[in-house]
Amino acid sequence: MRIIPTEDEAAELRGRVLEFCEKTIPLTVRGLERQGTMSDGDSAAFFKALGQAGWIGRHWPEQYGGRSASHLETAIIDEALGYARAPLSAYLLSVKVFGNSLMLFGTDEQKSKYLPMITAGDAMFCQGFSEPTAGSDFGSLRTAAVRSGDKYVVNGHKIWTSSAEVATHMYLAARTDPKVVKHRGISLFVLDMNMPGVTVNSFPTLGGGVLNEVFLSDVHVPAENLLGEENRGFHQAMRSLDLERSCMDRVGAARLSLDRLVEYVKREGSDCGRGRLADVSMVQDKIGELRTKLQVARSFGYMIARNLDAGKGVSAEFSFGKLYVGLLTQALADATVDIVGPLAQFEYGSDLAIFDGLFPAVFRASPALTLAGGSSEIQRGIIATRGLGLPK
Amino acid sequence: MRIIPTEDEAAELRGRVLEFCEKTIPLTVRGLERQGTMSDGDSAAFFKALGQAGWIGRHWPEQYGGRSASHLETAIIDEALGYARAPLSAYLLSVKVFGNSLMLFGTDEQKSKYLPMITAGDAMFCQGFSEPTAGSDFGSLRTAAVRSGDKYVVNGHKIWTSSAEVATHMYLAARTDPKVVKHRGISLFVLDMNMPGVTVNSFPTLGGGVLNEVFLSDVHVPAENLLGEENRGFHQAMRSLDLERSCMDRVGAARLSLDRLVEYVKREGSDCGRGRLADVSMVQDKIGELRTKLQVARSFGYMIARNLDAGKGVSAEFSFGKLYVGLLTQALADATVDIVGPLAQFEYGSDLAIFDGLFPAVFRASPALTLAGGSSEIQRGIIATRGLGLPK
Amino acid sequence: MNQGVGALEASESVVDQADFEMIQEVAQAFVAKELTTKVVRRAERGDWNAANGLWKAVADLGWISLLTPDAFGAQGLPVVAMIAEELATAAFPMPFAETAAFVIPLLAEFNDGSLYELIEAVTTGQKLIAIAMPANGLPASAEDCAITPLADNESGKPWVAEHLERADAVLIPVQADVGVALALVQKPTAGWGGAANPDIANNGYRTLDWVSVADGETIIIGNGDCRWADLEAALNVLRTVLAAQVVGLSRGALDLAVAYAKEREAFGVAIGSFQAVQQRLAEAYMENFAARLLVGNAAISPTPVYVAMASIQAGESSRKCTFTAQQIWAGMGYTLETDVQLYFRRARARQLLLGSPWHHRETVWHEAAQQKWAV
Amino acid sequence: MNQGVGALEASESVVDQADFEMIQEVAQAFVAKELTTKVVRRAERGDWNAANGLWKAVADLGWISLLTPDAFGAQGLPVVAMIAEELATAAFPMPFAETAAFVIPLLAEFNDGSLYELIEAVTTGQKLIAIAMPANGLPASAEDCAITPLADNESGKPWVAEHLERADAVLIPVQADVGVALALVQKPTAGWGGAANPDIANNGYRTLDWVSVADGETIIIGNGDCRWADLEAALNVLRTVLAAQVVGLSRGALDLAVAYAKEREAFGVAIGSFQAVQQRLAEAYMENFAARLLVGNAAISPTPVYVAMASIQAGESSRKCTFTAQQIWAGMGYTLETDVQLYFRRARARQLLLGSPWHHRETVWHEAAQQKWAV
Repeated sequence: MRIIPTEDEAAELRGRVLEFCEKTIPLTVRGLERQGTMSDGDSAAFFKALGQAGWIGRHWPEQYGGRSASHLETAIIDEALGYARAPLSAYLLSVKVFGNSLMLFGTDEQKSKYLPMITAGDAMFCQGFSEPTAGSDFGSLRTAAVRSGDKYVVNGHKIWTSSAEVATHMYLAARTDPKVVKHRGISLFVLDMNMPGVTVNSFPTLGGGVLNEVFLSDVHVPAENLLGEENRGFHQAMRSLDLERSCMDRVGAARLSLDRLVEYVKREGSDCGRGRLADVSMVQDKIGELRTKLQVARSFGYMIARNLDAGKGVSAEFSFGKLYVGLLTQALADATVDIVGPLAQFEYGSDLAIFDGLFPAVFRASPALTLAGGSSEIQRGIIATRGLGLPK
Repeated sequence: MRIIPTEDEAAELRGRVLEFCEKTIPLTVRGLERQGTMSDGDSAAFFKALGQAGWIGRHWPEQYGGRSASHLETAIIDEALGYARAPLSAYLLSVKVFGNSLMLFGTDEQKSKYLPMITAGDAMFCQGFSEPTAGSDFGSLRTAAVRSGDKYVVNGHKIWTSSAEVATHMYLAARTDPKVVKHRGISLFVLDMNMPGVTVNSFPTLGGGVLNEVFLSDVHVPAENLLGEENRGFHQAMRSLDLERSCMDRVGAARLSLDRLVEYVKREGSDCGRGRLADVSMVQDKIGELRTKLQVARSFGYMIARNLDAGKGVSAEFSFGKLYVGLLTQALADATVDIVGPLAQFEYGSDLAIFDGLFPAVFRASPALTLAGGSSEIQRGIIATRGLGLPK
Repeated sequence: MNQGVGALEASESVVDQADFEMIQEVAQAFVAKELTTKVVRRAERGDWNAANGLWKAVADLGWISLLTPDAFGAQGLPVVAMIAEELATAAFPMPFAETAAFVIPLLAEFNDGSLYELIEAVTTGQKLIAIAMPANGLPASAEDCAITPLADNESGKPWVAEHLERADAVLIPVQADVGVALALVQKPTAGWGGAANPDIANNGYRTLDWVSVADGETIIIGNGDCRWADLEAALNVLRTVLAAQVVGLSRGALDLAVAYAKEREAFGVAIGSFQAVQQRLAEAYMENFAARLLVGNAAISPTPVYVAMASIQAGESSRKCTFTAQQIWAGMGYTLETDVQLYFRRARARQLLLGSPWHHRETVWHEAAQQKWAV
Repeated sequence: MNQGVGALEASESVVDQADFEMIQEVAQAFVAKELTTKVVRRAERGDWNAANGLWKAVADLGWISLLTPDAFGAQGLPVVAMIAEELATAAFPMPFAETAAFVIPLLAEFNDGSLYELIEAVTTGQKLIAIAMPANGLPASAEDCAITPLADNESGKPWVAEHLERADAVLIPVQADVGVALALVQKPTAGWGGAANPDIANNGYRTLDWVSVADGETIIIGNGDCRWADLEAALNVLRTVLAAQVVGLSRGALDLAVAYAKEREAFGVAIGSFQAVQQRLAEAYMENFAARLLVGNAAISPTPVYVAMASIQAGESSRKCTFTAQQIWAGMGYTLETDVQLYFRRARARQLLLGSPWHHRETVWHEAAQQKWAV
């Protein structure tokens, strides 16, 4: 058995990503300092730089601006980006959700049009799936796309649209057949965010970023922007969500938090001014536990990438990746606050803040990690029914 | 506010129970050494001695052999009995389940007949509620009691009947109206275990005791043995189960395990022959955690007793008692095995067994604590719907 | 179902159960009628008018003076803890625990006759006294107290005080020739100085600027009388009430979660009918209920072990309730528009003041290692 | 979906993925066809005939000799771990880990030419060698090894050996003039002596009777060559395979739980359709899957930190799977008639041999404290 890349190659790749981020982030990211997960908010300038440096969509074929790299390589890149606290919301949505779906369901024309725009860092996608009455319950979707000549007229209200404040495009789910119920009659589109009738409102979040709602009012979407088959959007959308479950960016982000915690506890005086928290057995024990969980999360991520590379297809076990790293991050965020103590409450902007307020930011953002994109309960339900074959 | 008894009075009472057990258990209990919970199996000799010493049913009126004591006093006694590892299965069933229901639903004749037999240690009740197809799902009960003159003819198959191997009576639930469905048409009876047609089979358990099944074949139960109203048995049975939820015996048993663990870790050489486990911070930390949980379990038990004494009635929050002590005991049993290490695997009868194999016995029995008499999930469901008012 | 006073081992308190329940009803009615989360929302944005107004109302109800000898004295702690919990269910942002359970009892205890006027001013809500502490937590020994307000400028250890901006004075635990003492520093004419320290709960922490503090009129309280043990006992009383606030904040979050679970629908039914949601809410409710019982024990007998147990369980309750509430509220609760996130942040900040969980568990361990029943 | 070899940081193994999967299929087929829980049930009652018969079959498949230089050598560990896991899904009671991953590699490593015959006898299933260890766990340092088989009679520390009753010889780690060595003691004519020690898994532990042992023909292996580091490395290989067995036992329990959840009905539907049941089973499955991945890492690179991580996660998996299985099987699983309790007891006994979780976490901590990525 030979795993590609080797650990040395992986380290080299990771090093290059980290180096890129170290140079680029200070120049391109402003105002996101209080964000606990860098997938909460976004920077168009960073995304552009990331594309220009060739880090976006490397697993796609070269004709689309990719490098035909393995999923494993993308996993390593994602992990490093997460570790560097790069803003990743549109990156993940553009590559993992939209781009990978496009590779599965798009026409050659669509691929040739959008994928190079993404890899170049020019097209930033947000995802227009959720609605006020349709969160995890996709069948209750109300946004309507009515065919009218060579276009669809779209009306509706989307919520939790991360990155809509900077996105150039939306990967939109809308109801194209109002006569059939629930999951049938839904189609997927590419919507240009600059079209008339698109309004974005931003709401600050607990995590320190923003979430948006998007109102679509008589937006005219060209018929060629239909992605895949009309009225088959539900199944395609489910596949899209399946592809985003390795979550190596979050594994990297968790590793950063843990590394910083280790760094902090090794400081003289970290134990209430008396000694080092690193010499407190319970601190060692908790960090040993978290480090092991991190290894699990990482192993899940690599397992998913390897299976994709081996062409084994998506399985219920992919859900482990997202679920586990969410739970890990929550445990880590909470334990960090306990270990560091009262100083952990000071935020970015306080003289007393540790690592620019990383710990409170991660803590604030931690609840979102098991609710965005399918709650833990739903993930477990998928595992139980699809993975273990339990009755629905 | 004055709480009765005072802590000194409570300590005195507890001391007397423990003293009684210390003398009596060695003389009356044989063959139960591998049992992890003493509510798993039973001793008629101990029950008799317990009754003769006046420890059974003290909260009942004097006319029935009780002492009109408070529920708080009974709680203290139960806790001490659990701590002493007294065999308690029939005690709990006779007092908490049958006797307390009888006080609510029985006729004066029935109370005068059975309660003194119980307090004297002469009548030991087992509980005939569960059936192969009706565990937590009481509505699926199949055992039939058909009225015939001045008696009922009972046919059916009862399972998980703890103490049936020694019981003199069964508190029986049977279907008296086969035409109505589910929870209606069920009645409760007192059944004499010496009647022709009663067959008991015993099965050894993981916990080291026995569980029984009881076959009832044309058993003739006198009509006067009907308890409460005909066909109203479901509601009465639910009330019976409500009354057994303080579980102070289990709090006492958990306290014994924890005390023994503390005693063990203080031994020289307990840490793999090198030093004392008591000096290992992680051991201290875990025991501190468990001791706090024990305090919670105990506080729940006392809360229940106080509410009963104040006449406040049964509430959904009573479920906390049973649920919490079950979870605590499981955590305690598992942590104990981890802390003690490989020596914790040696059972009663091994020269290497610690405290006569208490730790493996408690570990083996621990799963039963959240499944017997209503699983944790069901308890939580009760809390959610009855306590928090969530929809069913 | 609030159990209120529910200790088991400590068996007496001078507060009558009926009195307790009557005050509890008043507190619950006060919260229901007067105290909405608008108050804390405004305060978090820097507008403390509504909070100050309600502080006066709290004072008028006599709740700030409950631990003076005139009221229940130390025996009133169960009542104070109960009120603190009730106020916290609406995330009341004013320093009730600090004032009613630390400043006032200490001033009363070490009142040499000169403090009556000050105590009166504080208990009637005319004056607010902030408490100063090392930035890494409440002092754990006499060595953690300031050397003197002035000299600590040189130790380099940062000190902070919550609510300093709005305080008329600050109380600083200091080392004394014998034992410890309390330096009460009036607000300097030029203001408190010191940098603002944005924190997770927007509680308005400021770093103590020892140079500015030196400009404030200062009196030393308890010098010669006050031992570390006295201050430690006072801190344990404070921790008990802080733990009660954590219980209240947790309950506030839980109440919001239950309400939302009843209202919000998915797949055509209320999400509160899903078994997985019910299980989590039931578990959170149980942990919260347990925390109230253990805080009740500590309030009757605020010994280190009871306070440690209450702190541990309050933390457990906070974790379960506030986190579960965020999960139930999902995306909606993640925006700062909704109240649920207030509880998530504020419960954590309060909990941090209780001290590290492993210190508490170590305290409990020592008790467990010594105590034994019999047999 | 068994991932088998799934390490991430260690990137190479001489075992080809296709070879691995082929052997795995054979192992799974073997378990499905030959190995029922009747075997372990009989063994627990003292009847080892069926177990011995299958031991011969395992030997015939070449699985006991996988870690000899003739087969994969140390590189075969992922295969041995996988086979151990598969055999454990049916709770196979014979000492596969001890023999294939400790006795055989050690004999092969310190074979001065005189051990070929013995290795042949063991790998073909003709002879069984038990391993002796201090009753409180596998040795953690050279000082934990026996002083000599004879002299340790006086140290008073009890030693035990599993399967001793059926063993032709026992392997005892002993202290040597330089480093450590292995005393191989043939069964004495008068038998092993020593008391039987009933254990939670009915594995037939006996106390080592040093007087009887002294009567057995003894050879010393590795004297002068074997350092504590060698023995520690061998113990880490053993622990990796023990962890794989814990993963297999956990999976066996989980499989039973899933099967029962599909079959058993309550309130008119299969209990596996209840959300609370699904959540618990899904979580147990995830922990089990995670444990397999971490054991896979350790099998490719059995360093202390990977072995520690595998042990921690195997324990987590065991706790979740076996306990959840008992809960799903409820009263039925509580009787000794059903299989599920076999897994509950036996997984715990195996897990105990892995060592205390806090030692493992301390090992991981030390790695975490040193290692850092960059930035």
